[in-house]
Amino acid sequence: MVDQLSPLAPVLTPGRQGQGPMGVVLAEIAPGSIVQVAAWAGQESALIAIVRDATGLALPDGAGGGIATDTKAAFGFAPGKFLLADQEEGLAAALPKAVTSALGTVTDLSHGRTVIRISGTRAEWVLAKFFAIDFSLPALPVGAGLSTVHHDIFAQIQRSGADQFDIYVFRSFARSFWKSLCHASEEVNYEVR
Amino acid sequence: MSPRRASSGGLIDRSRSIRFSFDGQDFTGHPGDTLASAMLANGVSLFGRSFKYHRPRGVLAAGVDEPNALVTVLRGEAREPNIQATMLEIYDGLQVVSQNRFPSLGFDIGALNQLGGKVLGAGFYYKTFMGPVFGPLKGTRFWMFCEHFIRHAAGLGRAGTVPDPSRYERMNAYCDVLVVGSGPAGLAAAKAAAATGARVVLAEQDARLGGCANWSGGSIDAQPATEWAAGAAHELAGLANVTVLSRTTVWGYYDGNTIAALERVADHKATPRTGEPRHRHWTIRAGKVVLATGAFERPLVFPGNDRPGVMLASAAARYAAEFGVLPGEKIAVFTNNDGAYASALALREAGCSIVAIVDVRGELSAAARELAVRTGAEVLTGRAVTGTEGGKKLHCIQVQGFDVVTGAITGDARSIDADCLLVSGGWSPVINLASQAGARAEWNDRLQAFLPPKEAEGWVGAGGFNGTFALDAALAEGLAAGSGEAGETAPDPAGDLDMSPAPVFEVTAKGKAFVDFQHDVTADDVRLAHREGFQSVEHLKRYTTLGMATDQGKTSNVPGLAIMANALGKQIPDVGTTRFRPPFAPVSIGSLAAERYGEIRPERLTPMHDWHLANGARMYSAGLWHRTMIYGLPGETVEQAYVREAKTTREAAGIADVSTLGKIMVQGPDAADFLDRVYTNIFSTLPVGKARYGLMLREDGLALDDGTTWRLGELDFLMTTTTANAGKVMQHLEFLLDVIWPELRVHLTSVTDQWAGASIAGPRSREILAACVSGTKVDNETLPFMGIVHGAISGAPVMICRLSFSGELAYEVYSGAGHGTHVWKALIEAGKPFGLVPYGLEALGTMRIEKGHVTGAEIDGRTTARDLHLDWMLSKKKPFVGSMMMDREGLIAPDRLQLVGIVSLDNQPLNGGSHIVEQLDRDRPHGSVGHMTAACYSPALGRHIGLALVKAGKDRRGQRAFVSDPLRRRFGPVEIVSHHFYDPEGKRMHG
Amino acid sequence: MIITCPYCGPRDSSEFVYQGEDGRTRPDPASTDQAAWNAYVYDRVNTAGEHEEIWQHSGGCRAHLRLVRNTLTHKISSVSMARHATVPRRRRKAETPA
Amino acid sequence: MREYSAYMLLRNALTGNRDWKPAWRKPDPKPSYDVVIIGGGGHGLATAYYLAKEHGITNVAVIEKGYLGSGNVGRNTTAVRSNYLLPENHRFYEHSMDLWENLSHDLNYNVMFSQRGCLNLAHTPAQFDDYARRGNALRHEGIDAELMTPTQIAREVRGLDLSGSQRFPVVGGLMQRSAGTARHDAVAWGYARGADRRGVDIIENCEVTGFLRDGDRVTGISTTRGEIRAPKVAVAVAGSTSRVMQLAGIERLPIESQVLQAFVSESLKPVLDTVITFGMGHFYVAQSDKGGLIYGGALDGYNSYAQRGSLPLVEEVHAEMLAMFPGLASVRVLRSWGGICDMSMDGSPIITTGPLPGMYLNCGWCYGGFKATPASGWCFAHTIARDEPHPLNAPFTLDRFHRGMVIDDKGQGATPNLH
Repeated sequence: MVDQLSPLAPVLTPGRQGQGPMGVVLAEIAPGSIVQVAAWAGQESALIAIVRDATGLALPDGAGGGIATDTKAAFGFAPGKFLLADQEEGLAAALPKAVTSALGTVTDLSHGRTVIRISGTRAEWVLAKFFAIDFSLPALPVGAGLSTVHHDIFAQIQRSGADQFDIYVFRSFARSFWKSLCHASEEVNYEVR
Repeated sequence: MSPRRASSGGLIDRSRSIRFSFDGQDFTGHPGDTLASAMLANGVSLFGRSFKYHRPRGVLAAGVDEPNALVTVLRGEAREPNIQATMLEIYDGLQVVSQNRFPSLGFDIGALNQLGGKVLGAGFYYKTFMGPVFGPLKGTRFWMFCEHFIRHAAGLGRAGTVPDPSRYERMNAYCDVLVVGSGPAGLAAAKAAAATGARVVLAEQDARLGGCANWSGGSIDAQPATEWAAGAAHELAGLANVTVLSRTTVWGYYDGNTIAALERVADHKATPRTGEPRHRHWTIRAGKVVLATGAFERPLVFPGNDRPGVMLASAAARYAAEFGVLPGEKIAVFTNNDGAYASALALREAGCSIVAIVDVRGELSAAARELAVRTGAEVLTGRAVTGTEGGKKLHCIQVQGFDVVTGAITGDARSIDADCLLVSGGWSPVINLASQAGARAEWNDRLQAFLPPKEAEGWVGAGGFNGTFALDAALAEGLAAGSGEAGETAPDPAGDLDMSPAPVFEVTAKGKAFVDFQHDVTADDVRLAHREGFQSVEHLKRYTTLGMATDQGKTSNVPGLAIMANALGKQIPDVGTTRFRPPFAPVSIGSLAAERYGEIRPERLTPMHDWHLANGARMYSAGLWHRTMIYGLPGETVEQAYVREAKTTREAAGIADVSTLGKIMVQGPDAADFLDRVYTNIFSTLPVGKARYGLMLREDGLALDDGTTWRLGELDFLMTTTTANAGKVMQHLEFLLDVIWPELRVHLTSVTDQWAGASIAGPRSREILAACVSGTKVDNETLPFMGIVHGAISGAPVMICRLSFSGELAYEVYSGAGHGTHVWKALIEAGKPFGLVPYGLEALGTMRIEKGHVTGAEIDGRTTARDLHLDWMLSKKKPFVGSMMMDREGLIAPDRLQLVGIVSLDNQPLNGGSHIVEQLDRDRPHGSVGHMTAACYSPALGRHIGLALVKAGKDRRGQRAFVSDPLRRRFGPVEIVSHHFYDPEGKRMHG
Repeated sequence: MIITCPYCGPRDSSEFVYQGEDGRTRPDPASTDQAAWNAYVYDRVNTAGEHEEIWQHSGGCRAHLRLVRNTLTHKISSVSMARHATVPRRRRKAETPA
Repeated sequence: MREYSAYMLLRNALTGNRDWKPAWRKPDPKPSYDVVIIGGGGHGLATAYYLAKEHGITNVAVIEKGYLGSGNVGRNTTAVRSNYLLPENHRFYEHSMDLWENLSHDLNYNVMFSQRGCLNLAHTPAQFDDYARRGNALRHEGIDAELMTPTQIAREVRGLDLSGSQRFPVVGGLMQRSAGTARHDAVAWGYARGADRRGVDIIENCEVTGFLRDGDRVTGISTTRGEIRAPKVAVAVAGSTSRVMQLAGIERLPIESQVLQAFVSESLKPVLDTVITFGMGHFYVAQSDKGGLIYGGALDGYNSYAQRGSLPLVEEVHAEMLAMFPGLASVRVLRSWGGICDMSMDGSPIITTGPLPGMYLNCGWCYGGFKATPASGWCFAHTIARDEPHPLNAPFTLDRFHRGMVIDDKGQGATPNLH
């Protein structure tokens, strides 16, 4: 298979910016699969069951509910709609077999979204510069996801750890957003991995 | 004598010195000083010149209410004009200049304006400068001649013209309780709220927390108030659930308890830390807001009340207590209330001598009398200050008898030497934020002030904001506000000072008495406004400019209103109060633009963007996208490049990046039905593996967008839109699905970014594909016009649809965006033997003009399908969005603008935006019958051609006309022709 | 202004796009009642007070919402999904079962 | 009443300015008039003025709910221009321009109309062509317009960032030199004084509570200060149009009321001589004679009668300002306000007889109403006096929407928040 070329490739330079402790770490995680599954009204729980069978991830109920492991992630971002990510390729090919047209639809976004991970003690602070979202742990528990926007840049964000967030942006905006993110992180020192 | 630094006292750090300059002269101060306190400490009392009369002005206040002492801060080449000296913390190397003076602050020729005082009264502009009715200066010319000088005389500071290198940022915050103000009430509220476990934000506009606890004396919890405040601040700073924001002015109270605040993060620093912004714009969404914003002391209006050395009593006390600065040696006091006595005593204890206390009231309270005795001052009750003397500095005051009921002046004037006059005209609670939130202020007779309403949604008040001035009572209110429990409002304990003033705002005597200091609005101006009928509050403001200066009337609103009420013979509340609007205090434009400063919109890049740049592409903006204009060779002009690209494409092959086209997955059992409803033509009959060109109308029947839609599976369609309309079409479709037809089982997903698109066109394009595509054949049988196949190029999966925008045999090759560059390079490589060139939007535009295809220049929101010759796409077999609206009389009128082709007959280039006329008149162009939407040199035809929208254009085909472009002086004969210039039968693309 | 999206929770108005007055009736697609179509496309009550309207949460879940909002005060008294009859509630951590 | 002049100013100054008289009377309403105009804003007052001046109809009352000029005439960014795209619009606005040029003399009141030009910046070649289309359309009607190159722009506008390194470099601009600004309040006051001097009664603090009817025909109004009869009742209430018309039983109109915010910076020494609009967004700015930058952007985008704006739009407007003038970051915004705009479904106004007998309607000004004030009043007066529109306002009918004869300068269709 041909490897995907990241839109961040020319601008992502690993290293540390600033003296002293690093407030955040920025990295691209490049899942092999990013897939949207969407249920027709009333078919949400059936779809959740299929997601569990296909990925082993048990989506909690509740709007924005989600779960993340080291290699896989899933979360709701709109009524009946879920985003699934897997470090392996193949999810987009496998899921349509399980999700029948009576249940809902599957849309492959493996190339269409770029996933940027921000972690560290100041991750909430840096994200708060961009998004009008309450990123505190009680308001956005680990695993939970949401859809939001920073001016023209649409983003889906999952909290994948206490101090860690995965930001799914449209690929075409990724470089612009990455630059802004680095700029905003200068205040707290940051490391690119 | 001059103001000076006391030998001890204040909260400044005397162990360290800070050097700064004012108008080029060096001064020193200490950490903790404002520019105002440091300048006073250096004996400087002249800070600036007033707006209109250029009168010398000192410092009136000690905080955000300061109207006079405005300066410009220089930071390298960047300038920050109109900064209040009272809000500017000094730092090493600070450079400040005075403003609105020429040639110097000490000698300002603008002061000549004072001679014209009576002529330059309120509204004088409206009554003159109209000039003659005829002659060379008629119309607007005379006014504009005068205006030129007026403009240069007006204005305060000078703005910079070089880009400001400072960094500005924004921040979003969420909290349960936002406390605005950190005086005793605010600190008590924050502590109480924090104790409940709530998330708390405490915002204080000054550098130091504590507010009036830092200067007004008193004790809290058996310790001096200053120390209590420092302790409370320290405690709050250590709590995990509390965010303390000092140097942060809450300036906007928006809907839904959305609060805007400006944090001056680095204004007090010579250089900010790396990455640290100068200003941070906070948007705080608060469950509840505690308004503990205190009150402003009001000046009194009397002749000469603007002389440097006249200062608010509380401000003087603050300079002494907080900064260790004595504003004068021989201090007089002029008041209508007891509060000024405490200020006088504080100054006496700091080392000044209080020479006289002039009180308009005939009788004093016991508490005031006791304080007066301790100041050692001569107390002159039933008297008023009726004048001041001194040039740029106060020397003495005139005192006369005063009747507090009638306002009559009696007796001879007595001169009292004084170098500083403290004034106090009562207190105005700072209700601005509550007013922004929609609260209607209520007049309180006892306090002679507007108070906020008691009940409100979203916010609760505490302390001076409520008109509660006694310390214990303010603390109790703060506690109750912060904890959310109803507290008992302690009555003002007996023996406390009575803060309620006598209802005196003005002393009417000979001489200019200022109401609005910065805008030079006098009491006489207010009366003139009354006389001319400008009597409502808003008319008063607008006619006299009262309260419209940078201090926004913090010290002048109520006195101005009182003088108008007096003239009208009405009570103050009957005249009304103005509604306060954001911002509470001026806010830097940079902070509001914040992180988008310099880059207002993000960039959208296609997967092949870097390849384009590396291969000579010149880019331009198409919405947010960067798209290739041309791939220029060395020495080529833009026209040479696009002509070469288009020509080569038509003769051999060309490749263009079309990744920016909007792409929407339309999926579900009802997808085909849905497409039939939104497109003017039918899609349900489209076989899987085929594409079809579609047209959408708006609900009003006009054309919305066009594009091809590909049936990838029985229930899966890939819709493409124009680049510009991708978002609009998506929203249109989502609205229809969500709101109009919720029963349809269809999902829409934007997949624009999922796919990289390369359009490969030209007679050799099939050979090129055949050379590099695996897994499928691409011959005419396997891949007919509008057919779709799946295969691979250089190992990457691709989807190929045979469709053409250029009119040539052409294909769109879609690959996963992450494979886009890989596939693109493989195509370029495969195309080399066939003469393949990359082409940009200019060549694409040329070829589409030759074919007569429409784009956004023709689908401009005013054209119908018929105007664009797309009638053939309007299905008569089914209703669709717009079908019932498209045939209304105005939309089928014969003289509508219709699409035609234009050929230049003089072999000169045509310009987009030129008009078409029947009769050429170069000198007085007239009679436009339409305009050109696009133009190019056509390499295929060897002529200059274009498209145009022309009145009844369909009937004009074959006729001569003229292109008329007076803006660019291009006139010439043209022929109106069909818009299909090139291969009208479509043989080439079907071949 | 804060709009509480039934799915996403309270969000800033900047995430939403106003999509016009609700309560207008779009005629049946096959209807040929020109007056009814004209009224649907062009005519508005433009209420001063409690106003029924449609917003799209375009910067969030992209669902269309039906709001009742007072145009004199901007106070929102009701929000519901235009398409989805019920949506699950958003959980905060305190409510998440251990 | 006395003429204003420099001589009068001097004479009054010598007598301590004690002899100035009210700029207009404050009469009580009479029981009946020939014409009652609802709305004491710029358009209502101008209509009264031209009824008296051009048509000799002086038995006129202007009814204002609050204080005179309390609506959009006193809350706008003061730009005056006629550089519209479509002929119906630019012909009308050019007539307004003609009236503006002599307005101060006409009214004997300095409205400070200053023809300092209006420059629309273009940021892409396609936009430049669009402006060329518009400029040429103007030139073919004898209206002034010129295209400017970045070099020419740089010479005339200081501090403007034309650089290619910026996100949206300036590729050119369309200049209308006859455009400019005027002092907004003075327009209301000048028309009020002019109308009053010709006998018109201006009645402030008088709210309309209903319409008097004889069958379909409107025969007067009831107000908080009593009933007033008139054979002709004209409505010119901008953002309140729907509310007032509903009192007459007209339940639906092609109008939405929306908030538009505007801003004033602190006072600065001159930095900007012309009115500038930014093409990659929606932003316009001018500098007043007092030194404040006066600017605004797009609508907040939703229905509102609250005269209060939202924070996101404040941020958007200022971001656009700095994209154009990066040197102004440390300048500060001083005031903001929100006006209620009567947004029509095609972005163009309505000046018409009806929709009921005895009634006349003037609305749909979107946010272009200030510059239209003279022509709006002039055409509306003609329509009221003659019972038929002047050719200049004949296209601005109420039924044009249903008939598909919209005048859509921006091509946005029936989405008022995008006009």
